[in-house]
Amino acid sequence: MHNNKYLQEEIIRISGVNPSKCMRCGKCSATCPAYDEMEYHPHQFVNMVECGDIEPLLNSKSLYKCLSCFACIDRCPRGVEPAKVVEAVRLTAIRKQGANHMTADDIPAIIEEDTPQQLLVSAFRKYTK
Amino acid sequence: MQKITREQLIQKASELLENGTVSAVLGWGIGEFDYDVTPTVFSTVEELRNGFVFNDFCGANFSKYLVKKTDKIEGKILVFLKPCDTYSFNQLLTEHRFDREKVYAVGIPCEGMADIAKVKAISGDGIAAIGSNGDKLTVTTLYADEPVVIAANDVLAERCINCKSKKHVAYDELMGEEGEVIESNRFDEVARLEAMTADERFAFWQNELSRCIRCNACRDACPACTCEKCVFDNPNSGVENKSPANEFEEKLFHIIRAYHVAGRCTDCGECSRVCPQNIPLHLLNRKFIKDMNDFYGEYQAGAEVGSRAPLVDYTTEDLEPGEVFDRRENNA
Amino acid sequence: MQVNEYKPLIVAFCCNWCSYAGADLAGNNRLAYPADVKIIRVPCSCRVNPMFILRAFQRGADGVIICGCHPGDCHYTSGNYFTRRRMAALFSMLDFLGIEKERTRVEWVSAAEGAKFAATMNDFVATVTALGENKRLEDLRCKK
Amino acid sequence: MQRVGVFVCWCGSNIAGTVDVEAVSEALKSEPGVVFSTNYQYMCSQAGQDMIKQAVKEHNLTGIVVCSCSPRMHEATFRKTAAAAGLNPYMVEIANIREQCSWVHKDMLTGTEKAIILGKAAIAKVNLNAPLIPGESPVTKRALVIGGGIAGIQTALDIADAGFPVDIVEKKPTIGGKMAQLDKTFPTLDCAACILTPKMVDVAQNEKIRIFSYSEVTEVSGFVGNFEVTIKKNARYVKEDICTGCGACVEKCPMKRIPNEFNLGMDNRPAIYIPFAQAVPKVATIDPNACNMLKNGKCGVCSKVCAAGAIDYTQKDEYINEKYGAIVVATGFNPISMDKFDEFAYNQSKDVITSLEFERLTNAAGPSAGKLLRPSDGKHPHTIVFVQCVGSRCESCAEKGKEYCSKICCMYTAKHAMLTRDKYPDTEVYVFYIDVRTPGKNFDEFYRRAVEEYGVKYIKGMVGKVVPEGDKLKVQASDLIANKQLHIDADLVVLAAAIEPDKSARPLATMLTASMDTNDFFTEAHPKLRPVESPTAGVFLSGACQGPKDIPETVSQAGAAASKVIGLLAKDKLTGNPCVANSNELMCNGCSSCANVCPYGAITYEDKEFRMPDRTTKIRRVASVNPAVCQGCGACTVACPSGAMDLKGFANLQIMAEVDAICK
Amino acid sequence: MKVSYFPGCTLKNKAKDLDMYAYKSAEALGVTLEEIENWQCCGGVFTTANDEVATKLSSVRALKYAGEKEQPLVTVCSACHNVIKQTNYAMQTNSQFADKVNRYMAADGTYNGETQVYHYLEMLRDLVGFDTLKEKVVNTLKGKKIAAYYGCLLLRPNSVMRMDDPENPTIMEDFIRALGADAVVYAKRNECCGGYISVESPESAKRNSNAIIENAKAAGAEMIITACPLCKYNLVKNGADIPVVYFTELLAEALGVKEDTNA
Repeated sequence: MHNNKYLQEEIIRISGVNPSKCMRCGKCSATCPAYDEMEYHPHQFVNMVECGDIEPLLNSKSLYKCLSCFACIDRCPRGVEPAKVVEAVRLTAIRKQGANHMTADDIPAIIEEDTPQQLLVSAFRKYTK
Repeated sequence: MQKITREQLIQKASELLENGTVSAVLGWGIGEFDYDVTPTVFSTVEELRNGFVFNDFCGANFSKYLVKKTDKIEGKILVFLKPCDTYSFNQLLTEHRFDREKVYAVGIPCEGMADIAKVKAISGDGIAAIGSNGDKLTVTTLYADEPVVIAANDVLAERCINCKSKKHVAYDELMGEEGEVIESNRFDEVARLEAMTADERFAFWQNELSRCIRCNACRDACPACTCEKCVFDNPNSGVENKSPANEFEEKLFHIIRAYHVAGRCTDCGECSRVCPQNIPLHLLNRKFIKDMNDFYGEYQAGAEVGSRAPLVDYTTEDLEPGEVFDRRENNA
Repeated sequence: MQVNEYKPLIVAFCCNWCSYAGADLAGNNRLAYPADVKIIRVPCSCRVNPMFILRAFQRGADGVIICGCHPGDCHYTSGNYFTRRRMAALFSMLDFLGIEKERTRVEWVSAAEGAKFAATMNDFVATVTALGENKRLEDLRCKK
Repeated sequence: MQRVGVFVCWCGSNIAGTVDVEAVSEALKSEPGVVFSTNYQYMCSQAGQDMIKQAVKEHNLTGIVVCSCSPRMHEATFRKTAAAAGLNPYMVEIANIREQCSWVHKDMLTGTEKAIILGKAAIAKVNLNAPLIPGESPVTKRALVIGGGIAGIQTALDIADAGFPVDIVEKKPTIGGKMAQLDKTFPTLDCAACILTPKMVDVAQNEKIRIFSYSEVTEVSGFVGNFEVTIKKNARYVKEDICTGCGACVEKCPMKRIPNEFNLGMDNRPAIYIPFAQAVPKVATIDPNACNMLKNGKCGVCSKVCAAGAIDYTQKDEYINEKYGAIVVATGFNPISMDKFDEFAYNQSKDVITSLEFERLTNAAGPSAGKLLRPSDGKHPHTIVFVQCVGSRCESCAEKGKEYCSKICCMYTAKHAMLTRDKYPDTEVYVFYIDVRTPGKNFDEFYRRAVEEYGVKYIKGMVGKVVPEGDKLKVQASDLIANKQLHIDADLVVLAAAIEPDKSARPLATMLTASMDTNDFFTEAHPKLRPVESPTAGVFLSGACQGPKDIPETVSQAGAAASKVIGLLAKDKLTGNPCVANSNELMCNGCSSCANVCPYGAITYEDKEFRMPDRTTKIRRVASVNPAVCQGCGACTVACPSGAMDLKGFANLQIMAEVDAICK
Repeated sequence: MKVSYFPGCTLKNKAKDLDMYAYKSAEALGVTLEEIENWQCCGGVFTTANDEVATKLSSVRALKYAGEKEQPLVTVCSACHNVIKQTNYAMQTNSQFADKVNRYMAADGTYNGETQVYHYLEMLRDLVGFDTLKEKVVNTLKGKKIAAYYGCLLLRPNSVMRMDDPENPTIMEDFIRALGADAVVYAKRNECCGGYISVESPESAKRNSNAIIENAKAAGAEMIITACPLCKYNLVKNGADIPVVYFTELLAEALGVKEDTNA
């Protein structure tokens, strides 16, 4: 397992999360509505950041599956806030040049008559830098 | 100008001496100068006639003298109490400092006393005589041809300008009319200092306290300072120092003195009256009074016998020491 | 960090029943705080005479902290309530004289709060260090 | 000035690791009064103590300073050493250079510097020490036990067994506590009632024990050996001495739909009730909030049917004052409220229950007569999910839950799971756990049996959400080992709720001036060496009021507390604390400031005659302190403006000398 | 009573109903919604990253604008409310963040989180009062079985949002009851509908939305109300077979101002 200390510190800084508070109860993953979409689950995000094992996360589609519904944040007994870790890793990934997960070109395929602006705005905020 | 005259007081005292109600009179005695009035014990009518004075300089608060004098005299002692003096009188009773049975207290009205420093500031030094006439003082000096006439109100002592009460809270007999507790502005100066920055306050007090010569007059005149032995005179207290040994000492002395009388000080103002350096020592006491009023509710020491001072009392909901400052900042 | 690092002198009066034990607990758990803090054990925070505090400042202390039991938890029922009033009045007076209010503090630390004890001391030392040497209490008399 | 000996302890490497002990003993040699200074590996050892005794003789020491661990640890040890060497034990001062120096500072230089300063302060103080002789006070030979659960019962029985009278105060109508509500007990699966009720009967029949049930302590004053306690006996509107417990009133009471607290509200009881069949005392109690007669004067059925004439609607709360030599706190625990954990749908479905409710559901005397039936529809549940650590092991600053491990849940959940599988083998049982914690005799074996013999499915992971839908509870959980999210349709969900101290503990602690931790558990005098004593002399701790405990632990702690109480009550006199206030009459003004702040009323005034310098005499009012009543807090010393009041052992001059030494 | 009002992008387009009914109902309740001048999009999602500043400035401007008028800031859209409330909280508690923001805002003066942020529902509960609301109901909805759908944005993170108990909220149920209808309580009312994931994996949003509808229906719901355009979109698009309406529409109906709006 590769320990990327720089990325690890960067993610801890951006998220403000202390992953060593995690006691491995798995409640975040138990409560996650996007669990089945994810290759790495919320508890794994926390655990892998704690170990410095960041690269697999950066390249994982799981980054774009988190709904930011904050259920894991509110239900974590230790106040670890896994969603903030996911967010920090996601930002680390898309802040690289050309790494936007979604572009304006994708929109026509998505948009329908009743698509609310909110959907596009939110998706852009999440998937682009 | 006082509404009550020397003659009336002498007559009252003589009466009480002669009918045996009292065996001595604690009153103001003639001093070297007209403004230099000394607390004196008179035992006969003749002594009264020769030595008793009552003028605009009779500020001395006699309450404290009762602690020592009541022991020395057989029978009762007559004491004249201005309204402010009666608070000290009660406070000392609260602290069991003299036997109430040995005192015959006569309340007298007071229109405010003059501050000799203020008089001198107008008349100049070398005062030979001061006469009183209506609301005017006539000051004869050695160096001026004509006597200087001064309005009594212009030379009123600070504590009288900010008089808190014309009401007597204790007496056996009252001369003249009873007054009322007054809504005074006595905390304004404290508030003004509070509104300053810490640096400004520090500069203010540095200027004031640096003049202290540790004459102990404030302590000796203070009706709350009646300790059998003052900690500053007691070699076993660990803080004995009869004169300041270093720069810190006055401050220690004045803070500790103010702290020791906190909750017991009636704000009679004797400390500042007797200070030869004109240090506004009463502001320290008033600060404590103001704070305790703010923090724990209004309390006037001596207003009633047996009341419990804020510092020997508590509630479970008192504010925290750290909150004192938040509170002030919020109020500001 | 400066070469000539300023080290404040802090006197901590600790109640035997709570904060002194809290300090012991901090020790047991190896929770570090600066050595500038020197503890004096008193039976109750209400034993602390304002004179002791002024004395400490007079002799060169830069900060004085009094630690007692949480209100309601005094071993002697009411001692800390008196402390609370006394120190509120005293600190307000020191502030009135223009002396930095940050140099004095009262904290309630129980015997179980080792971590709070260490955190309190770290914070207090940092505050006093930022203020620098205590001059005002010594210098009030001397006009500069 | 004393002749002071300084003894610096290495405490192995505990002190010597961060403090140069040699340098400390050397530096302290030149302090005023010091005639001897040395250091040694373990001062508290026999050899160390002998070294001190030897030095006292050789150097004619009059004062001793030990630089070592906290005085809370070994002050008593070194005082005994001093006494053995012929010194007054109060001529010893400890400089705490371990807990408050070597253990909190990392750098040798600063550690050594600070240790020297602390040593100097102790020397400055001991130079002003004076021999002190403690006073004596009598011991009231009666103990009070607050709380009538298994902890209180065991403590009371053990104390009574030694021949001392004991009173139990229990706020509920019966003793028995939580254990009376349990079905079976781990790890042996005895029936709780079978082992508890004989003890309850023993209590009832023991001549030395009085039970104040339906009562609470409202006021405590005094001190070790001499507590004065006010007990409020709540009106139960039934004459306890006349009621035979026949139950006729209970049967006839028309107000039948009051939630039954003994069954945790899962069934109802009448307004007049006896909590359970084996209640002690077995007398009825009228619930004043439910009784029509008490509320609006209409009814009176119970009074009519009571053959003994025990009903008394006019009964009033009664206050009893009693003296005790020792007090044992046994206030126990409760499961925390599940209100804030509604991701588990406790408030949304009757079929989500706590483990204690599960106990009642499986108890033969419970609401379903021991049959495991769903509270919602009375059907047999086929899939049961147990969730561990609900509210335990949460972050300290969390808004819900407790920071600590509740300790008993792993074992009772294993018990529940096992018993369910044993009685109803067709039931699927899942246990979601974070860790299984089973340290205890035969505990882990018990848990393994649940898995291996009974086929309970233990899954490492947590439940995230319970969704009641139709007659199912949809449980969404994680399986961390399989790295899967599980969806289980359950019939019953059982939450292992964290336990917390009873709410009555906090006000009681205030009354007793006994300290508590941040979770409201009582603090013990020493976590290892004095686990059943509170730091307040004469107050002892029994059971879960001190921390989560199972029954075996509770019973052993109850016995330990009893033995401490017996040790105390066996004494005729107690030596007091000699560090008490005393007033210097010559300086006292008699102003009453000191008496105003004294919490014990230890200060009185008398008029005394004094000879004055001028040969006259003067009568003055002066304070005097009753040393037997004074506890030595020192509040009076600061209230006194003249400095007449001082505290022995912590005198003004001593503390100022410490201040000076530190600030030098 | 006058309050500042932040409508948000969707309320001026696809969710015009939500906006219009909010205006009409407020008027009927004696509350004037004063729309923030030149408001800009809130961003739709609050980025929890400590180092994101620029994306939060529009929220700060709205907050500051309300603050200067000494009015509480009211939002209707759950997303706007979440973003603005979280931004305000960050301004109050994260001094480093506030400092950075204030440097950007230098020209407009500083802001430190003084404004109070209310969701429209909170406004009804805390400023108007459900009892007052009850009195103003003209068309009682008696007998209707209505389920409230909170979604995630109104309640979480609870340490910031502080609207209600995040696991067992009652504010919308109390609202429904105030209008005279029966509130249907179901466990999935605070579970996420899928949000913007419908861009990325529509099946996921469908699964989540369906589970919510099923749960509500199983509990007896005949109608679902929501405060969020995206929630409504997901629930409807994924085949809700009971009506999903904005809570303001229901409110307008009960207050008898719905027809007005359509006219």
